[in-house]
Amino acid sequence: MREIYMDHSATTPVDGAVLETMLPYFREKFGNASSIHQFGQEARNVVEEARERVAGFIGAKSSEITFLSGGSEADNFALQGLTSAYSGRGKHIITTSIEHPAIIETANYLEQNGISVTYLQPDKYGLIHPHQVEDAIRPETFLISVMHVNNELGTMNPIGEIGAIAQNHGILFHTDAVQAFGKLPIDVVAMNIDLLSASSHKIYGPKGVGILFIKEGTQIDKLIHGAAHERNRRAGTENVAGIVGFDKAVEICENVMTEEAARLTVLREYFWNKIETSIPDVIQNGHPTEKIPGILNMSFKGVEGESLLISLDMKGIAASSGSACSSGSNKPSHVLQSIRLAPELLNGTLRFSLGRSNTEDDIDYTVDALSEIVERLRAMAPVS
Amino acid sequence: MREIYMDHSATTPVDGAVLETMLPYFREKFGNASSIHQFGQEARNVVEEARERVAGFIGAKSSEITFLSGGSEADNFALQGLTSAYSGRGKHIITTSIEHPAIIETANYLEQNGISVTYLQPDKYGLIHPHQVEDAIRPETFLISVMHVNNELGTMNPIGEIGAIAQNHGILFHTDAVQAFGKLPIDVVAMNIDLLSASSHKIYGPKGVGILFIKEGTQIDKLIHGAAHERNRRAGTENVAGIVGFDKAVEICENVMTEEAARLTVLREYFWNKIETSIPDVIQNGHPTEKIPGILNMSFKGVEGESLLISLDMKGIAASSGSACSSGSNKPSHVLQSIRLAPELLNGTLRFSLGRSNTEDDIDYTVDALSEIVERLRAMAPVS
Amino acid sequence: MYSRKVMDHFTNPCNVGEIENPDGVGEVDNPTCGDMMRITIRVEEGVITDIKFKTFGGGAAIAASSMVTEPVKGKPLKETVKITNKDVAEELDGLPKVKLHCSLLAENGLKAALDDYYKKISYPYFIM
Amino acid sequence: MYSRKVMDHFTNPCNVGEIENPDGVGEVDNPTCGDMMRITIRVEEGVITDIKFKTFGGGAAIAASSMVTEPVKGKPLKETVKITNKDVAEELDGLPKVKLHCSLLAENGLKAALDDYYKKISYPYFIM
Ligand SMILES: Cc1ncc(COP(=O)(O)O)c(C=O)c1O
Ligand SMILES: Cc1ncc(COP(=O)(O)O)c(C=O)c1O
Repeated sequence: MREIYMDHSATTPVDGAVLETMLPYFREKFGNASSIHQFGQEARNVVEEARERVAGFIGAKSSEITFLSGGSEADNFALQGLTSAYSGRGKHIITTSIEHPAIIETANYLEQNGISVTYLQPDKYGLIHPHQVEDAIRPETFLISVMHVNNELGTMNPIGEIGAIAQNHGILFHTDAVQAFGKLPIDVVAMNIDLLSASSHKIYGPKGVGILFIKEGTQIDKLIHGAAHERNRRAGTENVAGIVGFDKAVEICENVMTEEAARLTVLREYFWNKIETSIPDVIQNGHPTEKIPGILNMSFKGVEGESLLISLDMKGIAASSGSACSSGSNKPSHVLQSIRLAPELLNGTLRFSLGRSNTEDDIDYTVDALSEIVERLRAMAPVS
Repeated sequence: MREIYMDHSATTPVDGAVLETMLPYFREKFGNASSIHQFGQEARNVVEEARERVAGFIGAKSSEITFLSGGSEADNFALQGLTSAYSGRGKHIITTSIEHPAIIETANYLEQNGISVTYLQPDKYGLIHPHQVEDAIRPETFLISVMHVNNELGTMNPIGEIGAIAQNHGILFHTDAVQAFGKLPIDVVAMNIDLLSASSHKIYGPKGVGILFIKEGTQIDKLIHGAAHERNRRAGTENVAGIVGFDKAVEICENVMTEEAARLTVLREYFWNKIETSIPDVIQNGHPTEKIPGILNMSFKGVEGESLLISLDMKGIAASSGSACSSGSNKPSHVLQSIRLAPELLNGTLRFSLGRSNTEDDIDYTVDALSEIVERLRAMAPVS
Repeated sequence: MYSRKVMDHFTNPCNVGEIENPDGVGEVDNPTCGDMMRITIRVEEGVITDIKFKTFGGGAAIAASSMVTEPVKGKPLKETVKITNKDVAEELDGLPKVKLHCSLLAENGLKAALDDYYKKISYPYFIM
Repeated sequence: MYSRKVMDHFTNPCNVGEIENPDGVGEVDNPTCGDMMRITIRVEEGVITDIKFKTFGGGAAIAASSMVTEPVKGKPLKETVKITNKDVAEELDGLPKVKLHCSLLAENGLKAALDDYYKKISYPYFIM
């Protein structure tokens, strides 16, 4: 059977060149980067080279990059670490209602511990407007955390403008850039970003690696305490092979990012045009222009999302309803609720996230399958 | 040049069969284990199989195993997560002065936040006696955390007895078993362990993976909040390839553990006998009998440890002074200070940790090199 | 995620559709997840001679709908009344925990249809 | 971790040893890391004609010891007085931050030896 993977926002396959680069670091160059012998120094060197490249990719200094286990840890480290360091001084955090659970749940946890949190509501496209951020600022606000690109809708927030507001008010600014990193140009200096989260497995790198960028001079407590790894920011033996893989994945993004973005934009438009002409009663979600190329989020009237997904899966097509993380739960996505999607559409939403492997041919196959499936399921549904 | 790796307590090379098992999970079976399509379900299944095996290996249920990024995260999760869940109820933790920094630094951090901590001092062999634990218990004690095997000395604590004391007093018992797991039989039920940390890269598995065993019914807050991964215990896309590798590494340990322990015991005795007969003024540290087979910790009078290490390294021999993690710092190891090693020996200590690759021949070569090096460095030292 | 049996019933559900002029109609929904079900039955001399369902819902809801209708056809009403969501889930070789409520939808749909029939014939016994 | 130059000096240090009946002896130690150094010098007509060191310490300490003695031989005392630990670290192509104090040990060792010499000849100038 044909296999078409259109769930690149959930995770990506490791690029062939990335895996190739990683291989020697499992069995030959396997040293602990903290050891002073040659095995250790070899590991130390590649970790520092990786730090250098990743830093350069977002306009940071290498000393500002902390390697850790992924996007969720980065988000937790940012929110918990700053809250701990600012305890007694800062009591209010501004974030949004469309953040990834790694931010929302952490903010909820901090709320239980005496921090107050404002969750800004996006407009119907999933966009957060800079004036909303400005209006929410209070004297005791110490942190603004707004995601760069929303993982369900692909909507892109005006991070540079929000960063400028934060800076004007002397407030820290964190952005969860897990879905933007490697897909859009990011410059932490120009955008006034103080902290930024990114994850390797979303950009054809291995799972289990990520970074938190922490601007020089920022006071932050550790989340994972212990030995003085990562310039005393994050304890734990460095995942050398993972970091080397992340490094290579970033290098590839540097090279292909612009051209891939253009290709995926064309592909997504092609996809949507075909859908619109072959399937009735479907709308596209997300911002019409402010969005990343790869994501196409659609709601089908009168069809349930999971049934769609399973049916697609049986035809070898991998997509997602909302985020991968909320699958297995029955609640409609908090993002779709935040954009106030009509109730009858909430449960009929699919996210296709295109990536390097996808072709026009994949889309033809998918739309054919999808229109057949939608028709079948609609026929099965009671008329309401 | 010959390469002899004798730093297996710092990290180990990934076993060939382990890497083999991991490979398909980078590019082919790369799904996000939370996705409901086949790519995701394939990943989900192997993660659950791994959980099953790892649980079985220590007599736990699979629902009691949380996968995470390594030993340091496991230790932090245990201490911080319990402290948060018991806030208001428990105010005192008992641990030891010879724990890994992942415990000591976390305990220090908790102390800054109003928890009081007792750091038990070991005897001169690095052993913690059960009665010390019992004597330190206060009404407000909610947690005892004592490491199973010390990473510098190899000394093995009487975990079962300490677990029994904890249980009698209705106090939680955590053990950092990073250096014991895969080397000694562990039964969490028989030993009354409530929480246990282990790390993959110490047992010929990949770096960046570990577990925290959490006994059913234990109240613990998350350290890394977010999506409901790992039965809502630890957010973050699962490192599937890493977990699969850890699984395979555990399987191999199951098969070779007993016989490898016997082999390493013989090898270590051979090593020590050769040292004693070829190098004057050297003592062995750690417990004479209660220790794991692989570790040989020695102090050389009148020689500085780093010089020894560098000189060995130039001959292709990788060893460590104290723990890998404290290298780069100048402070003598807190473990050696805790066993009250004579000041003139503190700085002349080496740890050799033997593993699967080491042979008698390696030891012959090492002892020859070592005696030459010690002689040269002693000649260079001022007579004091 | 789902058992083979759930997948079979999802792919080829039995008794999909709607009976014209049915003797009983059950319409139920689950407000939390938005699932909806409509069951129509034909009853002749105390026996369900035909049953059809329409369901809006996920894999479990559709499979459970199919599963609840299957053993009912040709059975006396009295027996079908005893079918519970546990039976349905078991017959499907189990359902994921978070999807168990979908089998409840099926049970309730069937009961609502029976109920409607009893109401119509003014039988003094209500199931729901 | 260390520069090539540090490694060279560590492997083949210059001027290791002890001068018999020296004109100046410097003995210094670093209590935090336990490093110790002993420098002996021979001085003839205001010029250091021989210098030897013995050091207990890590790679940086030994390399710095070697490096501090090297340029001194044959130099007038007045010039050697100006050597600082910064010079030593630079000459070694840099040292890791945590090891910088080792170059201070070398500077202090040399100064202690010069000091001792000045004391012996009752010169009214003390360096330390
Ligand atoms: C006893 C002990 N605990 C914890 C750790 C930390 O484990 P990891 O390096 O996987 O974070 C180590 C090793 O570094 C260790 O030896
Ligand atoms: C926006 C966003 N933030 C955070 C995460 C979490 O990243 P990770 O899976 O690496 O923990 C994800 C993806 O899962 C994401 O899409």
